Amino acid sequence: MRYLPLTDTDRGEMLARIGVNTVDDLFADIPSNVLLKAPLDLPRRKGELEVERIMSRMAAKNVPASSVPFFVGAGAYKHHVPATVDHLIQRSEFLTSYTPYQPEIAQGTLQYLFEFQTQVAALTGMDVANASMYDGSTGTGEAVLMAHRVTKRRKAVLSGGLHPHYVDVVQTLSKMASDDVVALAPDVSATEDLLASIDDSVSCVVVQTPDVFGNVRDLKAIADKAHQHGALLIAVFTEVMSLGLLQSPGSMGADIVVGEGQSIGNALNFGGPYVGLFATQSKYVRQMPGRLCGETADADGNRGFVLTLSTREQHIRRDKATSNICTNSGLCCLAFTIHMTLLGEAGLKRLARINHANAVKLADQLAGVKGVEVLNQTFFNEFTVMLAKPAAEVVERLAEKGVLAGVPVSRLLPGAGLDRLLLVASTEVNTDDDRAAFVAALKEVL
Amino acid sequence: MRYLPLTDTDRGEMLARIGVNTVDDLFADIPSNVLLKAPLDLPRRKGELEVERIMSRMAAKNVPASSVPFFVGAGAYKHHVPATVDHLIQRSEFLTSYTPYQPEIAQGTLQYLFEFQTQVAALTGMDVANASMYDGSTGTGEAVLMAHRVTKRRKAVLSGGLHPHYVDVVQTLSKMASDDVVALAPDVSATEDLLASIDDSVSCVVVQTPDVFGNVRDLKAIADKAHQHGALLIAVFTEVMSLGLLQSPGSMGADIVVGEGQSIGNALNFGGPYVGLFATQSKYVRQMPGRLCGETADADGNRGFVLTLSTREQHIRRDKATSNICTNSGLCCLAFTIHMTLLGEAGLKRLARINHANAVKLADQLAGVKGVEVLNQTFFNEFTVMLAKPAAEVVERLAEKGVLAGVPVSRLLPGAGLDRLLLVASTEVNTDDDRAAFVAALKEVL
Amino acid sequence: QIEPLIFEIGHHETTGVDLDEPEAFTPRLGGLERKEAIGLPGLSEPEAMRHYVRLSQMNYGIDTGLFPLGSCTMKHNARLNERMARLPGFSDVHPLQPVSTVRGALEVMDELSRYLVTLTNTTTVALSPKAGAHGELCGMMAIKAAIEAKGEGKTRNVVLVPDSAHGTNPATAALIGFTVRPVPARDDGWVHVDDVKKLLGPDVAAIMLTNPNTCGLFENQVVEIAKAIHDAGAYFYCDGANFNAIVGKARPGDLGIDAMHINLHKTFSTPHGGGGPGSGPVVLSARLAPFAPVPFITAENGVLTLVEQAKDATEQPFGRMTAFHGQMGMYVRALTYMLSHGSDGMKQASEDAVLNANYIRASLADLFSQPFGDKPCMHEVLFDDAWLKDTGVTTLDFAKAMIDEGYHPMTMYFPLVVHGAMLIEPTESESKASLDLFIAALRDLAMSAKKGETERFSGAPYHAPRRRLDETRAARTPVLKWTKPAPFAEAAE
Amino acid sequence: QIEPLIFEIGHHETTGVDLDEPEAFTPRLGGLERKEAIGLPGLSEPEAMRHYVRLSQMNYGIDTGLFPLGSCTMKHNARLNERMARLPGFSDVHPLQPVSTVRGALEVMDELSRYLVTLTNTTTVALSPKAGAHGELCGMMAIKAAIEAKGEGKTRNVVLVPDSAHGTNPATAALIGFTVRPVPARDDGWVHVDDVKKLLGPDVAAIMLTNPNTCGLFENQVVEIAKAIHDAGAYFYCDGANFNAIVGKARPGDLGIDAMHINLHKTFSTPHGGGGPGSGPVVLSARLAPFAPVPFITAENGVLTLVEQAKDATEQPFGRMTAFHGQMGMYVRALTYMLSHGSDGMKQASEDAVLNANYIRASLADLFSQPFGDKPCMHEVLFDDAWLKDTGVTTLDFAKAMIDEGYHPMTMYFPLVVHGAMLIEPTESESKASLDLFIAALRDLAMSAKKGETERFSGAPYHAPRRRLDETRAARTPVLKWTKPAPFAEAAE
Repeated sequence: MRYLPLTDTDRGEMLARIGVNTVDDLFADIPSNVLLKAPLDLPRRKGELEVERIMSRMAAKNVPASSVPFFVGAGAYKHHVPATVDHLIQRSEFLTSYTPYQPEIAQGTLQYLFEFQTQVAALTGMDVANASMYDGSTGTGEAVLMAHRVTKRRKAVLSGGLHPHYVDVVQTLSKMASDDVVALAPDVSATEDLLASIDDSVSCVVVQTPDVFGNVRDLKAIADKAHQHGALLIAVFTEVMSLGLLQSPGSMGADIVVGEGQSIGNALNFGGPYVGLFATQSKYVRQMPGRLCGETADADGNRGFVLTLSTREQHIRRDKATSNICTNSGLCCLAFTIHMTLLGEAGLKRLARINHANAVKLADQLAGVKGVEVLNQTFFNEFTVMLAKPAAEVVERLAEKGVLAGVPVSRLLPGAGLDRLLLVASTEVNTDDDRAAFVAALKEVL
Repeated sequence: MRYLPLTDTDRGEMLARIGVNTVDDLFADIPSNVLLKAPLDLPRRKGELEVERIMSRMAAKNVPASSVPFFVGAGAYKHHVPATVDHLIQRSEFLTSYTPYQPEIAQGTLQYLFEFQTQVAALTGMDVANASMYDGSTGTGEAVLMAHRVTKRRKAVLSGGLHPHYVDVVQTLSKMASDDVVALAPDVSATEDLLASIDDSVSCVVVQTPDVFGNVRDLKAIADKAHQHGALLIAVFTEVMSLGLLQSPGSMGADIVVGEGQSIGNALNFGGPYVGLFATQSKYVRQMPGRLCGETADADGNRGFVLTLSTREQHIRRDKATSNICTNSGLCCLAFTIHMTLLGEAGLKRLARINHANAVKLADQLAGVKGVEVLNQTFFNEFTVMLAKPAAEVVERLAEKGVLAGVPVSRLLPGAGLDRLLLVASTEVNTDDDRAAFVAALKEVL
Repeated sequence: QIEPLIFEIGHHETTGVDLDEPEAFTPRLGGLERKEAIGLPGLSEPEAMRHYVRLSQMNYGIDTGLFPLGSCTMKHNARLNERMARLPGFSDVHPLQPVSTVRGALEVMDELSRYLVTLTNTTTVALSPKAGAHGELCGMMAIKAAIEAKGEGKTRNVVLVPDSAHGTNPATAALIGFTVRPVPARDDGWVHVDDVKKLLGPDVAAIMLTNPNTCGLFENQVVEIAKAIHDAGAYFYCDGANFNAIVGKARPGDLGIDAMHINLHKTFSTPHGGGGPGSGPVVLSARLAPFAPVPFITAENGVLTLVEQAKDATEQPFGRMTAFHGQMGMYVRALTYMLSHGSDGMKQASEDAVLNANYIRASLADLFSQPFGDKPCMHEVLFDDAWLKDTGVTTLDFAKAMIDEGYHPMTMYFPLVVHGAMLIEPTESESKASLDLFIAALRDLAMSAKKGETERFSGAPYHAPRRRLDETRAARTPVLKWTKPAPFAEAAE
Repeated sequence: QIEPLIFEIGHHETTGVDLDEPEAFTPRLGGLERKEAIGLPGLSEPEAMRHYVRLSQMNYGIDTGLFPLGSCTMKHNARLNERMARLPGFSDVHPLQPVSTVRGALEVMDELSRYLVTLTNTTTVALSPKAGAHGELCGMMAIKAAIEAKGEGKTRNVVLVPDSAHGTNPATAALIGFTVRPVPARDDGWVHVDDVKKLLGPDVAAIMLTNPNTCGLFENQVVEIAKAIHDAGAYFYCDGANFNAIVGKARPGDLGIDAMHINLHKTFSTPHGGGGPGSGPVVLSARLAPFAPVPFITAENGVLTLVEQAKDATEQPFGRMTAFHGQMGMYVRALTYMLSHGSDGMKQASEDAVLNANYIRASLADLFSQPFGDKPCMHEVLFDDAWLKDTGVTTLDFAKAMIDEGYHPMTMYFPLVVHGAMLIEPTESESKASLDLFIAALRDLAMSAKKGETERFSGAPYHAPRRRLDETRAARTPVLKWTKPAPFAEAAE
């Protein structure tokens, strides 16, 4: 077998040195009635060519974003990632390394994590960032738990603009931990009265901007009210690209900023792996979940980096840990930080402007289609439209015409009476032709 | 511009240090009427996304071998290359290195060349091999020149089974160098009387096996006759995979063995880059063209490798050099040697058997189609069929049906009266479905 | 070998991505445009390429040498798997595009599920957990949901966890409100059914047991333990971190487990990538299956479809673990691994992993000390530091000295139940020749330690990109991001 | 850091490729089956991966550091270009599949030709030459064919070649029967039209002139030389190895060249790959265009098609250079480079390359000696070893000492017309910060040499995968392949 270097001769010699007769002598602790005698009823090994054919056949049944006019968002976005990024993350020394527990031979990983943390802190306008979470949604769950630890309260208020899946993740975790959650009703036009929900029992307010319906939200008043009541403001984003153009959550008073970093450096991957970004203020760093990389020096006085503050973590604190997390999204961080380094400040801002410009163009064009109403006053690269027909049906018919038009709100919020709403995203990958195809197809369907 | 690190500030500072005012001061030697003032009339720079789109659009107009039942050969073959190969040759340290002129920091390249040379010598059954040529055809031209140097004669006899393009390359070179070439008539059934062409004026006899029509040739008698007359036997192959199953040219008495190595490790690439293999006997090594890597030791006594015997080469000998060549097919060698190492002796032999088995199956199936006659008594993975209609026309019609059926002999030998002959290759990539599709389509067309 | 930080070499105006400015337009940002600079440096592409290539050169990976990190399973990452994960049909599809346009993606998930369920003899699998610890959380949530469904939510709130367990086990249990009750360690390395029985009662919700355990042993009383747990009305959560030792040799379902997470990045070789991303699907017994979280896949009239919200009464999903459908990129890699190995190859891989570990054990047994006696281990061999007594060399020193010999150290000081633990897992990816060199290096180091050559250890590593790093300083005065050095900042003003 | 050879670690029965044996069948090999063993070792995939990764770690590349090898143009290799070359529509098409199925491939070749012809202001281009030297051969063959077509084949058989030329120039001319007549070097580094005129006569077929020349200078009398050559009825072959200095700044056609090869791997950044593959298309003036070799591309009614044999009388191809259509993989990379840079980027690249070289020149001029005086250079700067006189340090020593500073040495002892030549080409891919570090390192070394610290040089390199290698031994008793060591062979029997 191509992956198994031992030869039968090797195996024989090794068993002899060990002093047993058969390999099953080494499995003697497995009760004999449980020990499998023959291979399981699954196919035998296959060569590369055959495996490639099987996998390619399955892949061919999906419609890749690049192959069609594509406007799907709602928490994951189609962007162009430079070829350099994917080349570099496949370097053996990055791809096949482990968590940098032995820093002397893991400075590559550690330095990029340190650079990543610095980039994320800058982007979010916060003091410190960790070395990433699984993704934005789980990071949001962790942020709520962290707020509970910091405030010693157990009630979170979730904005109606928070991505419904993020709401679900927080609620699942809170329900299991017997914490309270106040989830406000879906707030299509960003008119909810969040301030009214904030009182001295509240641990944190969780607000997404741009929210799931695309609205850009000003967090300052919410931050003020929260702070007056000893609560924290958790600012969430699902499109990190927006931070290139919008005021940072930190500058608006957020205490914890958490979000999805997929848009920079990472592919759509049908939902994962992605990379959760997580930042906070210095004073809360010891309550922050996740890995942290810190600067130090080696025995020769040379600068070096190590994982640090691990006394917060599960492998030391066990049931007293700040989180059960024991990995990060290493390679996805790396992709993020490489792409961000290639963009640089100038590139990121320009790319964000292009995203916004394309979305504005699309909104204006869609607004001209009979049966379409653009609901947003503000947005970055995604907005909500009200259609004359149920959105799920329209999306399905547009897919048949080769246009992937967006996410029907009913898919995220079934039964909420929002069936005619459609979330539409537009990024730098969309061309005039894409928009024209969308508009034309929509006219036929509506 | 993403590839150019200098900023305008940098440029200004640098000009100041140099002591000139503008960059054009550095181009002062270019006559001013010739110096271009504005960029040429070509498009301006483009981002990655746009370039990808342009290139992908062109790529999409071609039919990749993997996407259809594919039976095209005649000197280049569709094989499956393990993913490991392409991953490794893209390692920065291999991809972006230069000819190993500084061996102390190029041992990676040098060691794989040494391993490559050893593999090629073993495969061909010869004493020594060089570090590769551009491809099989140019290597054949070089082999003829080498034979002229060794024998101090200037007449080459080319078998009618030699690939017509190889014949053209040799003839072009010979004509320019005022050497003689006797090219025998196309020899579909390997019945030519090569021995009759050999006399004391002949420098070398060039014989391909399997020949371009697929016939497996026994070289022993030719070698004997050549040697009796002081001539060399140059054995050529266009399908290196065949050496896994067939007697080596060295064992049959060849003095120089040259051929195309594309099948191991390298993609079809529409004809290039490929990798020419070149091997000979020790006594001729100093007349051999191309780079050679040799073993030596460093100042600490550790084994190391260097380019050697470069006194044969153009950068030392100039107009007295054995060849004007000053590169090899470095990365293609690397792909070859990695793939060969993965295969190993057992894997190569098995792969060659699979190729032969598939070709035998295909030949038997085609023989059952009305209007098709298989001409070969012997073959490895390619053979010639006689069709009831002109082959070029049949191939075109089969292409319309999504089957790439082979190479019409008329494409290689126009006007030779062989218009109904088709060369058909079959490798490990062909499935029962492929063969069935071929047969079915052929029945419709004939 | 010092590589500057991007902040030290990059410029705000430099970019390695060419983009044209959009035509003028009126923004719709509600006046919330960013005004201040972000503070992000840019590099041109050649500079970025060199920066990251050089950083990578300071790393050690499986591809560069043997990586015997116990409990972490650093096996070969086949590049075929990477290639498959990058097929546009997998990498370039959106989690929320119409289900009709992602049937192949669902097929991958369904096929992966079939393999996992077959290999474990369980009923269903929750794919979405993003890593092993996330899988533990998923499994324990399912258990909690099941307990609540039986109306025992208030009373059953204790989870038994052996002292030798991974820290994630107690952390996970505590996270969702369970109280951890430790199962004490025994001097044979096994958890005894008698000890478990003593701790059982109507307050016990579950046991979290790692099997094979973190001492490298298969829990030989696991069937009895499972029975005792079930008899007490509790659930058996199995930490599947070491499943790689027994794939194709035994099925956890046959041992009586109710939930077990599978680290695709360990057992099925998706790359560790310097710390992730992982993937931690959880297999569930019939008792827990109804509580599996959304999303999941079902077949309706033979067509696979995705269930993102529960629809009928037989489903009582406990909720949602993550925004989308989990780590598709890892599913593709793991399935590619499974198709490549096949049932025969996976069984052989387990056997070779165990054989390799025992070969190391047998080859070092005369020099190193084994805490639980000289007996066969599973896929990893555990030594303690008793043999280093009085040498002045610690487990840490020994580990760092291995770096100078060209090896990544083994796992050290884990499991906690063993003093100065050294946990060595070679995996099935190593050849005998590679193991022989490794053994020779460890024997040489061991002899050196016993001879009192302490300098070789206390100052190690000498031949690495960095000498030993000061971790205390890092934790005491944390520097967690780069800040512009003050003098330069002043000079610039 | 010694990595064993595959022959020392592999086994004949081991394979890293899983294949099923075919079903039994009757071979049709005419009894010529191989009987003996071949002698090829195999490695499993994990072993092979590690072997080649470790080998790569002993190499230096552009991605790992500045690579100032004069005349070789080690510029950044963009990975976009690699990705494009691997699109199945380019990499997975056969040179002889029906032309109707490769229209896009022809389009790439046609577009590349258009760019090359525009950049050079010539008439046509022969794409198929496989490397620079092969391109020279192509160009000289076209010249020979043109001369023969004029009936001067017997009489015009001399080619003028300056002493500073690349060795390939005289080698190429000699290969096809020309006699080389050297143009002597002058102490200003330029070829003088007066010297050329003296050598001209009815026997002269061509001049082979490199421009910019190998001394790093633009031939300032090139227009006059071209005129003199043409007036004498001869042709102007330009060695285009240094075209990268003037792309977008001057067009060789405007200078009067008749043929020039273009190293796609230098000027347009297809990777050097440790020695190839290269690609050497040749642009031709109207006078030579009819003689371009097959194959070439023409448009018939707006549809591109491939001409593999000449069909009409206006075409008089001199023959065929190689079996198929040249280096398609390189065409794709070069075209991707050109589309990415655009006309503005290519011009800027030339300017930056020249600026970088002059920056190094100006920064070292006080310490190093310039053979032709202190004047601007093109994309590479040439020093000689006059400044090392009496230091006991040679150009070779100096080069090897650069390795210890983390740099690849510059080109040494070329061009031959300069004593102890050091030819430095930074390319446009280096940042100013990178150049400043390089300059500081060279200045430090130079000071050290002048101070007489000879050990730092004579023993160098000290910090490389190998110390200085014995090239004499390698050439005197060549060991060109691995052979099984005798003692082991006996032991095995």
